[in-house]
Amino acid sequence: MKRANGKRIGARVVSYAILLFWIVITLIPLYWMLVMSLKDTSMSASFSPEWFPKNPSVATYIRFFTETDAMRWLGNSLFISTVLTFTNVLFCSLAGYAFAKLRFPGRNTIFWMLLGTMMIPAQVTLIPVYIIVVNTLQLGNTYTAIMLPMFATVGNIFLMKQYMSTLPTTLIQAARIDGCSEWRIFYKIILPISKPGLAVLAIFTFVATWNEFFWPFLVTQTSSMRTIQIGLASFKFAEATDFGAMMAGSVIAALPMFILFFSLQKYFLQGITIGAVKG
Amino acid sequence: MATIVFEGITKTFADAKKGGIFTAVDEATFEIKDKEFLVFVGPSGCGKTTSLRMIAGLEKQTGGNIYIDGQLVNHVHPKDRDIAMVFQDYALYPHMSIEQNLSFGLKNMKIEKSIIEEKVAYASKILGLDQLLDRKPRELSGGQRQRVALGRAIVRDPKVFLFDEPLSNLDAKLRVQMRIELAELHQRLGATIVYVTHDQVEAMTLGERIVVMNEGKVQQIASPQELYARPQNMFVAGFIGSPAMNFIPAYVLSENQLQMGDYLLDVPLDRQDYVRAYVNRQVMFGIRPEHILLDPKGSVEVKVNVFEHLGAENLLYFSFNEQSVISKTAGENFIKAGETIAMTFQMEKMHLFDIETKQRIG
Amino acid sequence: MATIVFEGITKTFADAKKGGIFTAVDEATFEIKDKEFLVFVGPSGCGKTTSLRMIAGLEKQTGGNIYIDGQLVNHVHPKDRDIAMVFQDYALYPHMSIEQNLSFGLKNMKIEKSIIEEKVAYASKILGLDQLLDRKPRELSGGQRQRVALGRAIVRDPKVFLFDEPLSNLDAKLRVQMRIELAELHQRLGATIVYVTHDQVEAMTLGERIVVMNEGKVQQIASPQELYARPQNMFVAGFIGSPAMNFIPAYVLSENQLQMGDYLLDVPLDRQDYVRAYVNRQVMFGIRPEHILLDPKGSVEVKVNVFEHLGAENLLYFSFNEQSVISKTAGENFIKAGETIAMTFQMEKMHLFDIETKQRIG
Amino acid sequence: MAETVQVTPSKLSLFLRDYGWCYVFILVPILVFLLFTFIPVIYAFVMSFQQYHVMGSTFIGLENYQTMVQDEIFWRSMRNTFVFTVATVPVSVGITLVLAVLIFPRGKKVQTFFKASLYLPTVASGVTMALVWFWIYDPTNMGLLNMILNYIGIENTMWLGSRSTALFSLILMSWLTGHGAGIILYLAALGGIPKSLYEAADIDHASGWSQFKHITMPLLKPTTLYLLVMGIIGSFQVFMSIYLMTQGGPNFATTTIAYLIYVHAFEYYQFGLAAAESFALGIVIILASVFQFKLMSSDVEF
Amino acid sequence: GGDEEKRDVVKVWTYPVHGEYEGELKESIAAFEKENPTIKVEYEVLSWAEGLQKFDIALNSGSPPDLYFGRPLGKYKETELLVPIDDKLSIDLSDYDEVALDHMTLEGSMYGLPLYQYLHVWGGNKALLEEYDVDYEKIQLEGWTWDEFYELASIGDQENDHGDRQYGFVFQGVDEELLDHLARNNGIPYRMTEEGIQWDDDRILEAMTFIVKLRDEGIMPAETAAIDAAKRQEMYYNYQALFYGRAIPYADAIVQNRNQEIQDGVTEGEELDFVLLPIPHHEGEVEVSQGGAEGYLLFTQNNADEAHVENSVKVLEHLAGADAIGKTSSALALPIIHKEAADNYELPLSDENRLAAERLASNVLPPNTITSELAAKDDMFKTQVVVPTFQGLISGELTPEEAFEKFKTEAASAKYQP
Ligand SMILES: Nc1ncnc2c1ncn2[C@@H]1O[C@H](COP(=O)(O)OP(=O)(O)OP(=O)(O)O)[C@@H](O)[C@H]1O
Ligand SMILES: Nc1ncnc2c1ncn2[C@@H]1O[C@H](COP(=O)(O)OP(=O)(O)OP(=O)(O)O)[C@@H](O)[C@H]1O
Ligand SMILES: [Mg+2]
Ligand SMILES: [Mg+2]
Repeated sequence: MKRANGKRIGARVVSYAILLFWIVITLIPLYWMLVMSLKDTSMSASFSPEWFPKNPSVATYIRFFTETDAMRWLGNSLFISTVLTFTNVLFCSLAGYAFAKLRFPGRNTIFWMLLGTMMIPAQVTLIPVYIIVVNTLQLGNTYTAIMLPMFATVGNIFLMKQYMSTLPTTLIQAARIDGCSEWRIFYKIILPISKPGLAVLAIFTFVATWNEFFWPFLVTQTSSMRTIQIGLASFKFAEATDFGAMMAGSVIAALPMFILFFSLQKYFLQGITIGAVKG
Repeated sequence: MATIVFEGITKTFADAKKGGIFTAVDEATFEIKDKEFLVFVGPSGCGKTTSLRMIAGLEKQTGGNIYIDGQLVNHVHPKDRDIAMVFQDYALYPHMSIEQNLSFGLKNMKIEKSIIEEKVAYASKILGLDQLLDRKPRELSGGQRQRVALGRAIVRDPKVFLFDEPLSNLDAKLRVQMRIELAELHQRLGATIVYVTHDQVEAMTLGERIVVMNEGKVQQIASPQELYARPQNMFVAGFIGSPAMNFIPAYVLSENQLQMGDYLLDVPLDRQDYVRAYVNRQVMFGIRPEHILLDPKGSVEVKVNVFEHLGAENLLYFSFNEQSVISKTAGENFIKAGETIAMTFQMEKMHLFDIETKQRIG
Repeated sequence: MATIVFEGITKTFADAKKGGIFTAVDEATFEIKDKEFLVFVGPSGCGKTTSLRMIAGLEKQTGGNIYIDGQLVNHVHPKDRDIAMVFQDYALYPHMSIEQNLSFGLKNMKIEKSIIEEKVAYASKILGLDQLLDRKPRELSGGQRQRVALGRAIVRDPKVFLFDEPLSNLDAKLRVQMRIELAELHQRLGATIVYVTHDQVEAMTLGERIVVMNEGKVQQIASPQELYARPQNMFVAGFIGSPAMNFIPAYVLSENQLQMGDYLLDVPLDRQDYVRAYVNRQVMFGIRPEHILLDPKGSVEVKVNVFEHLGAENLLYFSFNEQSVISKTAGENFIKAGETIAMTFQMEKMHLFDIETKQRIG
Repeated sequence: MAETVQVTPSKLSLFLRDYGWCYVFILVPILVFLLFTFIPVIYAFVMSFQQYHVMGSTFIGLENYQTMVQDEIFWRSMRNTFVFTVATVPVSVGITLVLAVLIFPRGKKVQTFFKASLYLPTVASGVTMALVWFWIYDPTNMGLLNMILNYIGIENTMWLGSRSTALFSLILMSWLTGHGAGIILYLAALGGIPKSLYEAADIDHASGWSQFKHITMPLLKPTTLYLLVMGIIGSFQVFMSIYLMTQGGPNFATTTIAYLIYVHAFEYYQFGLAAAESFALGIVIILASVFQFKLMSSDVEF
Repeated sequence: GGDEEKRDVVKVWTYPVHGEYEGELKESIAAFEKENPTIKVEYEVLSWAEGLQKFDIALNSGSPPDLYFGRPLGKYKETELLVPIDDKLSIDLSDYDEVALDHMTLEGSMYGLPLYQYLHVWGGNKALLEEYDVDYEKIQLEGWTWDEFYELASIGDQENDHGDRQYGFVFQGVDEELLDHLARNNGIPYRMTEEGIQWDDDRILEAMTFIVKLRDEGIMPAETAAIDAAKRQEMYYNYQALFYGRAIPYADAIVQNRNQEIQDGVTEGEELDFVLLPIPHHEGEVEVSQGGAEGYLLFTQNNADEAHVENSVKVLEHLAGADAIGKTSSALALPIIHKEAADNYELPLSDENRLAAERLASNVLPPNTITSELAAKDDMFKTQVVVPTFQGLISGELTPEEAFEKFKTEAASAKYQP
């Protein structure tokens, strides 16, 4: 018994060591971002990161907020990401559920068509998409244009399909017997027991759309329509970059994701379906 | 009104590994009458659950038609069939409290809140769940979960109830109570009930008629008494009754005498007409354990191999004509293994079967 | 050698909604002997599964100590306890074929391949799973799944077997077979077996001793005969036996006479010493249904309310001293509801209980 | 048998009754897909047979495809892409799994800490990420990696500057970063595995490793499949890190097909050729994904 | 309100040319709109990293902006949406620097107006130069040869005060720019001419041999192949480089800024001063400076009408007018390419650096006048041959001879023949 305990403690030490190593690797960029944001070095052409902020100052943050449309950009990003998170959670889980749990003609064909097109690199479809959105639909410089292509993404559908395939099918059947409409089954049974999956989907979507740079950049023209990521890029000038303000902006831009993460994280881990079925 | 008609219903499953198909239900044709309490029995894996699921519309039959109330329901969605069901594996909603589990179906039907509360209170009371209403399924014992599954059905007021072994995980006492409640429920609601059970007492007490299935095929449909007294074939005979009927090969010496090993036994008068056709042939003689009586004046002398005391009754195991035979006797007679005793076969209770077709003779 | 000792074992669960704790097992102290076949019975939710899980180490007791083989195992990991278990909810590995489910434990123990194959073949044969070895659990019927769960335990050769209602979803015939197999297994392996069941026949036939639990408390531990003949308290008396013992309040007129309503009944000689202390007091009279006999010369005349024919036997329901009473009679006597009949109470089989303490008198 | 006369509904209405709502469930994503993926892909497909020009393209048949297969750099970048994918995807998914499994059994607080620390850095701006990695790969002895290697007596290496190490450097970078999302996903999936299976496995004498191999891994299959397929798509289409770190160099050592497509499309405006290359890449990815699906097809259902 | 709709909208896409550019642009546009009430200018400031791609997509979708910041490229012209402005201008071009105008010209037509002319130079660390008694002012005024450079740089190769290795010369090695600089100052001004690829000449071998010598002798870091712009800048700041390239005149301002920050305690490091230096030339060859112009280009959409194009030209003339040029050039410390502006604006350079900058600006090579077809081939040669070969050379995988051999055979191949 003693030995077994020793082994267990040893394993635990090793596992913590591995985790800590990884955390160091992943946290460095975050840390430097913070350190740099506290350094008011306006316009040095090049920038070497430092370990400890010397004379930390919040001037960069002030500059970020006063000299740009930062509030507007943050608002835009918040609006877009919130809407997209909502639509993706709703529509992708619906579709994922259909692909995972419902049987209907063409199911596999449709699914593979969806997945298959993801495999064509975006570089070549950019022009046709641009033509559709900007030239044909005349949606240039609108929120609609920014949001539409990411309204319900195939990757998210795939994610939900995979997640929902592990849910017990008899629950769905029980609900059908209980007189539930298919929509209500989804809403009352599937959604609640998929909470961990939905939380993951939500945070992924929010982060992805929040960090999305290129497409919003492509279809917006005015500063008032820009998202925070596009805004951040404007601190790069021809021969210099305002790293301080840019990093300050990055830190600010990271906050909503932090908040969302921590408010959702309790859902990430839940054995929700325990006790549902025997066998 | 809720009759259910199975018309040549077949259900097959792909059985990938064996590269073929597996037939779970095979050309089943029968009719369940309105307001009938019909019990399905049969060995494990014979297709009872599958049949129930087809009635509910959860499983689509491979062939044949199902009618409910005379209406073809092949394309009717489960929720539109007005059915309540207890799933064999419970299928409780894990994220809902017991109360929510019980009331979910009613809420779907937009029943008034006060009525829901009343029904849930009533059901949870008779199921002994009233202390557990706030718990989640994962915080219940096995039997409690089963009761929730049962409760979820009985709060409803559907045309048809489907019960898939709803009492299997309950203790004897509770089971008796539940049986009574279910019988009452049936009376009160007048719904058609289809009930799967492995418990013969349940089948016998609850069922107006019993369907015996085996390997996907319907073997016999009859009232409990009929099934017990006149099983149509050896399978039914052996399946109904516990311990099972004893089967002993017999040789028909004449229309009024059977030979089994060293013993000659008389055929009762009313059976002789049927036996006549089998004179000089082997048949299978069947007799239930409770029809072999301890009788000091009995003609059959046997050595007891095993003696089992079950409280109210005892089981005696002995060999007869090279078959192991069981007799069920009243609880007060204690006998030691190895003892030799005399017994009587109640020949008027005997059953005879054709050895080839396994069908009843007479 | 594998004795199991429970020493003041308590298990509580947080019961958040009621803001308190729920005691599932309450100060249980008992000893399971080496190679014993011990059966746990008790109403649904009384703590049987929880006790088993504590023996297995899957659940940590809140208080008390568990010893296996005299060794304190409070901190021993389940896999080091050398136990095989059938889970009430099966817990089959959903992604493994039946064969893999059965052989997984053996493979982990690095048993030789040929032996594994042999054992799996043997177990699947006696469980009737040999045609299903390639299937996944979800392609099985409920009873088949249960058999896999059982098979997973019986291929093993552990110090202790824990069976949690292993036969509840099987049909009567299979259950009888399995019972025999389990008895044989016990003989062959000489392992200690702890067995939870709701089936009294199982409990009576398999158990060397039976533990009766109620609401987390151990009520009585005794051999089946003892439990049946001398239940220690009203709970045990009412719980063991099906249909349950009839309880009728009685007034002790004298050491040799009880009054129940209009009837006076004699106290058997050997009980009078105990009854003496209760003269002129109320007691609870208990008698099993099988000890109320149909007897044309019987002293008790009653009107039958309900008559149930269960094949080998019948149940008669009638009122006696304002109590609903059940009598179990042999199968051949058909009686109609409403008929008035004479009966005899076998007073030498009677039980008496203190009304307050509910404990047995004598 | 049925007495009432049935009004036989039309086939279509039966079909809709049986499956109508299934299609409703997938309707919105399908519409979005048609408009923003399907039509553009078809458009690009047509483009691959054209000499693209804004003011009017000309059909040139298979010429783009011919040019493509005759281009030595195309094949080289195919090879790079392939090497990169094979080297990164399985390893990354493996690392993700290991990290998730190490975090999973920890207490709530510890778990949250690790989860957050491993996931949240994905929000750090790309610029800082690049800065960090340029520092790690600094060719002088100021670089982290060289510093470590110098310490054990290995000379400075020009990680990103040398043909022999550049691709490896990118691979190493992908091994060490970007597991956050996968970890979160695996953790969610781990939470969904019934505890009772581990209890059964404990009773079955399964060691920690055996439980991992025989319970955890198989039951995580759906998630693993997702991560593998998405990983394959992502790494076959890898572009950003190359654009930022090496621009395809040195000597095309890190030119991947996606980078080549970018170069052809935007440096040379050879959109037709880029489209042809995209479809070639698409087919490779589809094959690889189908292979993954076949390998891990059996669904897990409880 | 009502007027709003009738106003012709001219779209301008530009870049954050320098920190204050957007503000200046805004003012300038406001002023313009006041004068031209019928025109509305919508501008968008793109980001440097991805703006090009956005423009490429818009252009190839047939909807480019009317004015776009950049240089005229062959591929733009091929889309037929790039508009020549020669006959559309209403201003006098004589004020503009001729070379700068040439840079806005492609195959004889002018497509836009320059905003500034950039200048690529080398730099030195003033403190170190003074420490080693280098007469840098002379070099600034007269230029220097490879040998002179080599000798001076050799002094620089030692350990600096922090104990780090100090190099005589640091240049980024991830692209071929160094070879480009040396080739031009060894008598090959253009890689591609009407006769074909010129880099099959012994002079290119000389340049490569020289580079390898610098590296092998430790004057340049051995790791040059992996040194990028940021890294060499850092080495320069850290007193690890006596000379470095490539630099721009604006470096002077940046360095001063940094010095200020060091004094304020915001930035860590050692102050230094920037010395603007010419690119050394090979003995007997002419010194040329590296430079080019950028400005606004005129584009049209599928269906634009005459009047709109005229309006766009007006905006163009304004955005690349004297005032804009002056402000931008002075912000970027670049020689001012407009006479009128030159009188009004000062460059933020030390005197000596300003003189040097002005001298070098006059040396800037005029743009290559080859056809766009040839230019495309040149481009292809650069990405497919020069870059990989140079990377091989600088990382030590190829000898100068092998690299030269590669150039010769490739240059002779049909792909790159005019
Ligand atoms: N996680 C839990 N949280 C709260 N209460 C629990 C939890 N698990 C079990 N219980 C309660 O503990 C009691 C004992 O449960 P246990 O599973 O041991 O019952 P059991 O005797 O096996 O019953 P059954 O025959 O119905 O399976 C039950 O009343 C149950 O409701
Ligand atoms: N998905 C499936 N794939 C293959 N065979 C199946 C599937 N589902 C059920 N079966 C088989 O069909 C037969 C009938 O199953 P069913 O569940 O109806 O049995 P049952 O009569 O309810 O048995 P039990 O009493 O054990 O619950 C069984 O032999 C079972 O193995
Ligand atoms: Mg079943
Ligand atoms: Mg239990």
